[in-house]
Amino acid sequence: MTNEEIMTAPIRWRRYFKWNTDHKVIGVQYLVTTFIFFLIGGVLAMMMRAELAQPGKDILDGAQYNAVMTNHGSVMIFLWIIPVFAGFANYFIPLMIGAEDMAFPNLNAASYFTFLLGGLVMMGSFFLGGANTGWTAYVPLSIIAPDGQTIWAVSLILVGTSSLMGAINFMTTIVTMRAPGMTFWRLPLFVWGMIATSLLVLLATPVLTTGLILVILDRVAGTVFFDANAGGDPILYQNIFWFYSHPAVYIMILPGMGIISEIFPVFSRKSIFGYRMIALSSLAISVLGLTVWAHHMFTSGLNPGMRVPFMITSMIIAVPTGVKMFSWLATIWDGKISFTTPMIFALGFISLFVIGGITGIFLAAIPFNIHVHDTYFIVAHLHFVLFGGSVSAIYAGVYYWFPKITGRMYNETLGKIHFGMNFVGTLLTYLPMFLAGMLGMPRRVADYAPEFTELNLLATLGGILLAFSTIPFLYNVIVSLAKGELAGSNPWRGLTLEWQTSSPPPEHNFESSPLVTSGPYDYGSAEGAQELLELAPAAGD
Amino acid sequence: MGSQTSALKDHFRAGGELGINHIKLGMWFFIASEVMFFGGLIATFLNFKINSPTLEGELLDVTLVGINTFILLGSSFAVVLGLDAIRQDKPRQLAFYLGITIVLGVIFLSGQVFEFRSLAAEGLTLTSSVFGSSFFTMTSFHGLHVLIGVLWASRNFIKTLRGGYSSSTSIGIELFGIYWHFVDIVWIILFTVIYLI
Amino acid sequence: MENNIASGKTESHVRTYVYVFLILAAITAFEIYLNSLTIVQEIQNGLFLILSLIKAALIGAFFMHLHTDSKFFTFIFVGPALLFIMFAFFTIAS
Amino acid sequence: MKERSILALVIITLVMLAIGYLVAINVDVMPVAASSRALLVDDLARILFGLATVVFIIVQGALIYAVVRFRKRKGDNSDAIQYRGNNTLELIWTVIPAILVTFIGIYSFRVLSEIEVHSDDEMVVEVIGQQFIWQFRYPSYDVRTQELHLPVGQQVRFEITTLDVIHSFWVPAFRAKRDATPGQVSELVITPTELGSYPIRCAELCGVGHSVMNSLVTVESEEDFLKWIAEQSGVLPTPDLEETGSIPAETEIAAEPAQLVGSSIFGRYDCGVCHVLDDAGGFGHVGPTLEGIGETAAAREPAVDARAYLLKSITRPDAFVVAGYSAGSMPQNYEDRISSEELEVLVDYLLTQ
Repeated sequence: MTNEEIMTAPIRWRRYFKWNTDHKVIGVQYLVTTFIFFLIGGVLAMMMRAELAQPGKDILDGAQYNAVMTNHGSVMIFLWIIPVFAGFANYFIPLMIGAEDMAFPNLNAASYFTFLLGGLVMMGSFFLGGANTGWTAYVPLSIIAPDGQTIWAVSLILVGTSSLMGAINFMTTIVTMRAPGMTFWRLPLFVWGMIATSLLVLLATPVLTTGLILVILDRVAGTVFFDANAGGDPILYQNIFWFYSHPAVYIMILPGMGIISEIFPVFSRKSIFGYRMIALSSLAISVLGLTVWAHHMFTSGLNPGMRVPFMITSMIIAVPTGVKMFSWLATIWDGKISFTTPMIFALGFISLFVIGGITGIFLAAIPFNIHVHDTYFIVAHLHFVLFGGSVSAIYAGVYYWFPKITGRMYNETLGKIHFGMNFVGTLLTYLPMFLAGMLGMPRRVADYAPEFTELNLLATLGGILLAFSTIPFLYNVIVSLAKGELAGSNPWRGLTLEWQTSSPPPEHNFESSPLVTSGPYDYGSAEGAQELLELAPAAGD
Repeated sequence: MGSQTSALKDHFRAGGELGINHIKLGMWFFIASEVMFFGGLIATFLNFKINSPTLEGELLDVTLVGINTFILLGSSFAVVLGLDAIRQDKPRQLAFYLGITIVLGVIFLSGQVFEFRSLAAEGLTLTSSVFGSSFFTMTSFHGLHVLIGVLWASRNFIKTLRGGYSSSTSIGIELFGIYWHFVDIVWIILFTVIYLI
Repeated sequence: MENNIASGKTESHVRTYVYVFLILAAITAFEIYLNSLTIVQEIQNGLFLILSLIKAALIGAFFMHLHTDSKFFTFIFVGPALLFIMFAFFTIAS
Repeated sequence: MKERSILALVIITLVMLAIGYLVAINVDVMPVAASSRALLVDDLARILFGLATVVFIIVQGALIYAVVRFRKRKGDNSDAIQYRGNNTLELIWTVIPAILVTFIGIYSFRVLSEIEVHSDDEMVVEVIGQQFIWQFRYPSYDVRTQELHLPVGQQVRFEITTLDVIHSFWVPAFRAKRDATPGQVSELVITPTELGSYPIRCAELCGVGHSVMNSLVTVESEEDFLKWIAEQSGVLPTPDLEETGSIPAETEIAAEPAQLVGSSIFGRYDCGVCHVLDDAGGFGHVGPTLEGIGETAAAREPAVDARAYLLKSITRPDAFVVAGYSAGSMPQNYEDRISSEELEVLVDYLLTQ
């Protein structure tokens, strides 16, 4: 569509509220719905921080706090960080590999509506007494929890099935629908990230479904899987749960890393450093990620002899992550960096994620882990990796692809304000938690000993700053949607395929099916810089 | 989206030219996730069987279940003959084999129900013990998959009678075949894990 | 094996399917017989595991056409099975 | 490689090592080290912090240097010089982290095997977790208390079990933690080295009262420990109400007059976690309901009026246990924690229910 068409084409809202099989519509449906759930999770987080600002129970009592804390965790993990990347993948995988749509369009729409149903059911569980066992829902506490726990488990099965459908779709599309010339070694690194993620979703999510079914049966049908008096085994639940949940944290970070690998070359006008090493590191992380789960159980009833093998695999997995970090640094080295908002968020990702990554190695060392397990040190580690890492990458992705999805440009200054507040807020909120954890503050407590007052006060102030940081972002998105100046098809002069078609892309993505003759980041070479698309002869000739 | 007649003769191969049918690939990815789903259930069963063994194992009647295994093997055989028939453009023979599959599937399910009832009579139920819980959960989920297979076979049966399948459009039967054989392999593993070991 | 892109007629394989079915039936019968014997538990279990793997491989290769289709399908099927074995080992050992 | 850059590289690595060493020596973020294990874990922590600082400075430094030096000059839209890979560099930043991580792994393994060595003369203490209190049983002395006392220097093997859900027995000062898992006994080996009182906290979410499930471990000399044990194993001490025992520092809050309202005292000492009393937001079912306790208190124990019954039930809960509830599940140390004025107001408040 030419620029005039974008100006005049009414934004057809209705198709976003119906069963639509266009991968771009489903992508936007995912992005908007998950962002709403992010705000809900944020409100729950603010309730927790308000309660924890002062020692003593002043706002929520024990049961309410546990319900708020559980649903903060579940909403943020299962309804925001995992599905939002399904949104990016839905929108950009076909565009990046030169396909017209997903391999199974109807399965794609079904995956969105299953996710939506799962999200609403989880919200419903909140009013039925709410799950109050933390997102990990350890047995036997989750067996004696109020009714909302069963509904919560059902919603997780729905959301898990939705992400499974998504993964089947992404893998099939990437393998069988790449445009001519798009070999595996010419795939953009975001697509590599999605391959590694879909592999993990395919292999780990069904085991979570099994675990949840066992919990539901124990709660409803009277089976005795986890009833210790009848020979049940709570450690079995922990093994099943963490076999999914550790790969889940890689499902949450690998697409984010993919987005960072897309942004750095474009804004430093320099090819990615070590393309194959980054692609292989993603796969190494996803394969190794399936073998490390018991490092969450070092202090549990796990048979002590089992801890050392998992320490070894947990240590090894730090190496591919390190390779990616250093490759990114080498990418911007000697580059010509332009400080647009996506680039700043990507740089923010590096500095925040490195804190999370290093503390991860701390946690792999068993003696240190025994002291800080289930304390606020863990809360700080996970938030640096997930909030500092994945959410910075998501923000970077939203700003980077905003012109492509809407055809309009966002406001740079608002974007920079948003980054400033977000970056400072993250450090202010989560650094004090490292200290509180090591000094002896357990996790998931509604109240704490007086000695932790200042640290928690700092964290609450940081939380307030983070809450306010979403305002410039929302304002920026809404205003730019209406009045942002037109962005044209390739505002960042990127070389990946999605920038070679108009923004927003037409119904079938490309005027003529693209023919790929060079890699995704071949800057500098004459052929790379100019228009990539050579019109392939029409199929009929 | 047939394979692209691209002028470019170099060895860069597009997805379409890999010779992989994308529907079948999607089915195989689904089978991979089903392997892990049953994997979780079998790991649970084995965990209880090894870590907290009980005497209820003796209640199980291997010969009855052995016959059931034959029945499921037979139905797998019928399905593969049906697929072979449709590839020879013989829809009537496919319908016949699908009919056999449905009948054998129903016999298998009734065999399972019979076995469950006889075990319940001897006090082994879903809630009686850890062995009972894990045994019934695992076999019931497998039974559910057999039921879904029988319903899918009936739909295919009707579609075949209406001439829905021919030698060039037999992908639906191939998918059903992959699913049915997978359910049969799961039963073989269950048969070994529960009754033989 | 001729190239059988699923379009157009291909010659029949009934003979192979019959052989495979008979082998599977024979193995199952042998397993039931083996179960009635009382021999060392470990050897019996080992035999059962090997026999069931053979049966699974036969069904996978011939009935599911894995030996004619692209090796990628075999990888998708066998990969998760190995992952399951690793998961089951660590779950039971702890 | 030009000599200049090799020199620069050497200087940088030396500076890094110095910074890392300095950080390792001076970092002090752990609570007091009160057990033999704590000293070893703290050394491991120091080394981890040292290495972390070095890696952190390298990555952040490189990031900031690149951001400052390689900015796009105004109006220069050309692409930068391209290099897509450098095998030696990629080899270096794969091998060095691998070596670092292997070193940490081996060192952690050594520390782990050192801190979990069993000595033959260890004293066994059973730790019983239960919804929202810890109990300790000394099998050799047949004493069961809610406070842990340990002789300094004597190795202790905790046998940790739970009566209901999963709890996690954690003593931050000892750097030791082990889950109490239903259906099994988990072990934990500790050798306390510093005298003093240290908090015990539950680290695994165990329900409504998870944040309240705290206790105290007092490490004392051999004689004091034996004296304390003798006290415990004798007849249950019956200090009359006026004598205020030693008040543990951790949870004593001076009661300002404004707070002397029955329901707020009920809430502040978390009675509601175990007893149902709608008026004060009590919802727990661990103990008997206190609805209408004003009338039923008098009838509970023959020849004991309501006020005396309530006072005794709060300060010495196990003296009279209501049918259907188990002794030893209510904290015994309320007598030390609640001041006498608050106790009076609380009992008055309960009598009106």
